[in-house]
Order: sequence, then structure tokens, then C-alpha cells
Amino acid sequence: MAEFLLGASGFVLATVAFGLARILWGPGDADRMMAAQLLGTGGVGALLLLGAATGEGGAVDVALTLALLAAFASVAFFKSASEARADEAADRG
Amino acid sequence: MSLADLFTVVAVSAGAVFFLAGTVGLLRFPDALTRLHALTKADNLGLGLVVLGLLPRVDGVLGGLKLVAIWLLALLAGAAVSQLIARAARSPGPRG
Amino acid sequence: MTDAATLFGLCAAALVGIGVYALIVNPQPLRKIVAFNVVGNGVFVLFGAIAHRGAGAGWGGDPVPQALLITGLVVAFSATALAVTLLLRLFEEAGSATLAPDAPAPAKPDTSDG
Amino acid sequence: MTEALNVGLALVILALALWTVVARDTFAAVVGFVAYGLLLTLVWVQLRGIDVALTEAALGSGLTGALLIRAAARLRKTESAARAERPGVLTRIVALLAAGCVTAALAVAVLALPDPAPTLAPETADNLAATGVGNPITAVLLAFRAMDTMLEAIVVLFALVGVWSLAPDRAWGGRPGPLQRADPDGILAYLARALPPVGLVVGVYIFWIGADLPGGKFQGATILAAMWLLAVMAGLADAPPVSRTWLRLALVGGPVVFIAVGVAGAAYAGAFLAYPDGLAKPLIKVIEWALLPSLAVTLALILAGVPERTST
Repeated sequence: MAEFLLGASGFVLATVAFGLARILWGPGDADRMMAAQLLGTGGVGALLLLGAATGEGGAVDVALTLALLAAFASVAFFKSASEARADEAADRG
Repeated sequence: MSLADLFTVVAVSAGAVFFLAGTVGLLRFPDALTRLHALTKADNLGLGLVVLGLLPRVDGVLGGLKLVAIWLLALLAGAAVSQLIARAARSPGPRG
Repeated sequence: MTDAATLFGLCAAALVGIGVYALIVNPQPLRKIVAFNVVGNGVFVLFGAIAHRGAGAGWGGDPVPQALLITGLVVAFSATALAVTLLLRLFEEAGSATLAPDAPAPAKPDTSDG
Repeated sequence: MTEALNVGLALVILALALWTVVARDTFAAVVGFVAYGLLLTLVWVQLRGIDVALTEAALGSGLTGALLIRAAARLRKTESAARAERPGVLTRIVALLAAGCVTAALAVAVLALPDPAPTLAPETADNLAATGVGNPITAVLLAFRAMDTMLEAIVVLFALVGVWSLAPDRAWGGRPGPLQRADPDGILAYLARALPPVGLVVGVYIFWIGADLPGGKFQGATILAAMWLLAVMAGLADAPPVSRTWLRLALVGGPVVFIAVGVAGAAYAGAFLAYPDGLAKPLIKVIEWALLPSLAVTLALILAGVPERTST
């Protein structure tokens, strides 16, 4: 069973890692943030599977922290994107 | 293999397939909004199924609560972030 | 085959190298800050690998280096945050964010605040 | 199986680190760095450092990610000017050689590490009972190497002093950061209402279990700081003017209690930061409870930034 969970963890991780190609290609900032978001969710899933496979109980707490702060970077992105737009609008007068 | 183990295998495998689907959508769909669609559906379901599969294996109520809380947090974050990203992607500007 | 400590130790060595290269080559200050963090992470992972090798007494790693790592991460964050704030202030004040000595700073009429 | 997972993890991390170097666009490089920080959390779990993994998850990928993404978005205008500054081929070759030498030296050192590895784990285990806590890392942080932790709390405070000292004269003592416009019905406001109560519980939980299980004040304080910043970014709360007395007291409270316990140790137990027999656990708890709010406020204000708006 541990082998299966470990394998599933690796599979999920490998899958979302391929999704990181979107960070490379873009083209927009939004696409890049999406890839990071997918990696966040996938990372939480992989972490849970890893913790279950190795019997490391603390892994769940790490996953909880990650899930709690998952939105944080994206919110910062959205705020600065809208600030930048407001600046541009102000520059144009 | 016990019934609980079988349940874990089936649910976790299904979750992994959803993660795969989400990634394929993120890589293959033509524009930001369709990619977002693929992403949010797939990663919420994927994580949900993984959590579901692991539930029979936790010891104690607290462990189960934490697992469910992780999924609910991911749902909330996913819903909020996809709206924010969609708004950023749709608004006019040199970079979407 | 290699164990986790050796594998991630070697990975850490490569991270430090990548960070050093980026620190020298990238002209933008923000990129240098990121590069400095890559170097720092490399050092931390190396230290973590050493902690993992010292596993004993039923724990997965030597708790002394692990505790020092937590201290290190917090201090690294503080330093990064200070550096980024300094950079943003420079940009606000000078209208550019460059380390070049004679950069053509865009002319800024008298709006300085003393 | 574990090995395949580890090798894959190491390769993805190296690829992302390379991406932060070669990416043309700074924003793209920074997003790569955020993903890289997330994967480092998995590395810490694989190296059996759950306490470190928690810190990395909260600080490394959470707060640092937001900090760098915000800076990259704000500095976007400088991008084209900076591209003209790219160094010549000679510099690149020298840099490559330097990086190669550093990597090779470290790799040799890793392969030549002594076997069996030197460890302080048995000593920690022998003396753990005297501290009364069950998590060896908390024991190291607050008993065996308490001096480090005290100085660290002060360093974080100094970083905040450094941030504040960058304030323009007219804004000194004012509120940090730009004024956030709230959209009370927007999704951001919804998130900032729904998440902080959960975050408060999780942050205090992580802090609470730190005595016996992985967790502790740094991780808890980071989560609390992040929740407050979320409310500020959504416009639901505003950062207080930095000249407020209660704010200053909250900032220095933790370090002051820590130093006071240290001085008391010098008077009653024979050494600075020594705990009298039997009092170790209560004193550790006093320090932890005093540090949690101070660290949370300090970390939050470091991220909130330079005072920009004069208080009215």
C-alpha cells in the first residue's frame, strides 16, 4: 500500500510539474499564475500522499499550511496588477 | 487487500487522473479563460478524490477533520483565485 | 544507489552554483535578490541533508541543525524583505531600479520630498 | 520508489532554479521561484524536517512569494532599460567558471562527508526531559540554543526598523502601504472574510502543538501575519500608523520578555538564559506566548512596507 501511495504521489507531482511548462510559455502573467496555482494544489495532494505513505503525521499540518496560504501569492498578483492599471490610467490623464 | 484499501486505490487513482486532465487542459487549451476552466475543475476534483481516498486511513477524528479542512481551503482558494485571475486576464492591457 | 541526504546534498551544491552565476550575470537588482535566495536555499538544503544524515534517537534528523535552519529561514526572509523594500524605494525616488553608476534616470520634476 | 520520487523532485527543482536565471521576463522568473519554494517544502518532508517544512511552507512560499510577485509587478516598467545592461561574454564565462568551482567544491564536500555522521541527537534526547517539552526542535530553540532564538527575534525587529527608516520625511509615523480600495461585494473581500477565522485557528493550533509535535511560534506567527495582510489587501482593515504606542509595545514585548527571562536566569540560575530546575517548561511557555504576537505583528508590518500616508 505504501508503494502505491508513493507512486501516486510521484505521479501527481510529475503531472503538475509538466504543467509548469505554462510558466515557461506564458504568454500572459495570468497563465503563469495558473501554473503556480496548479502546482500548489498538486503539491498539497502529493504531500498528503507522501505523508500517508511514510507515516509522517506532520505532513498533514504542512499541507494545511500550504492550502491556507495557497491564495496569498495570487491575491498579491491581482492587487499589483490592478494597481499598475490604475497607474497607467493616471499617467494617460 | 481489504475493502478500505481498495477504496483508497480507486479514489486516489481517480484523483491522479483528474490532475492529469487538468495539466493537459492547462497545456493544450487555446486561451487563458478555457485553461482556467480546465484547471479549476480538475484540481479541485483531483484533490477532493485524493482526500476522499486517504480518509479511511487516518486515525482519529482530528486527522479526518484536517484532511477535509485542507480540501475546503483548496476549494475556497481555487474559487477566489480563479475569479481574480480571470479578471486580470480579461482586463485590457499589454499583458493579460 | 544514493540515499536522500546525498542526492539532495548534490542538488544543493548545484543550486548554490546556479545562484552564484545568476548573482553575477543578472543586472537587475530584483533578479539578484532572487539569485541570493537561490544561493541561500542551496545552503539550507545542504545543511538539511547533513541534519538528515545525523538522524538518531528515534528522530528523522539531528534536531540541532534543524532548529538552526528555522532561525536561518526567518532571518533570510527578513533580509529579503528589507532588500526588496529598499529597491522599491529606490525606484520610487529615482524612477529607475538599476545599479549602474551613470544610468540615464528619467528626468523627474521637483516632486522630491526632502 | 522513494528514490525515483526524490530524483524527480531534485530535477524539477534544478530546472526551476535554472528558469529563474534564464527567464527574460522578471515576473516569469519570480513565479518560477514561488513554485520552486513550494517544491522545497516537499524536500524538507523527504529530509524528515517537518518543522523546517512548516516554516518553508509559511514563510518561504507564502510571504516571500507575495513579496517578490508584488515587487516584480511594480518594477515592470524598468524591464526594458535593464535588458540593455546585459553583461558581456567574458563576464559570463568568468561567472560560469566561478559557479562551476563552487558547485564542484560543495559536491566533493558532500561526497566526502564523514561516516557515521556526527550528530547531537543522542545528547538532545538525553537532556530533553529537563526542558519538559516533547518536540526536540522547540527544546533546541528555547533551551539549548535560546540565545540564537533571542537574537533572531531581535534581527527580525531590526529588519522592520530598517524598513521604516526608508520612509520619506513627510510620511514618518504614518500608515504603511498604499490605501486599498475595498470592494465589499467582491470575491477578494469574501476571501478575506472567510479565510482569516480559519487561519487564526490553524495558526494558533500550529503554535500550540509546537511543544510536543512539529510546529511552533515562527510558523504560527507567519500564518497570523498572512491572514492580517489578506484583510489589508482586501481593504477590510487598514495598517495602523507606525507611531502608535500600543503598536510599539506589541513589537518589543516578545524580545523584552525574552531578555528579562534571560537576565532572571543570570540572577537565579547562574547563567544568562539558564532556567532554574523545574521551571524550564513554564518559562519556555512564557517566552513563546510573548513572542507569538510580537513576531506576528513584526512580520506583518515588514511586509506592509514603508510608511507612506500621514496619519490624520
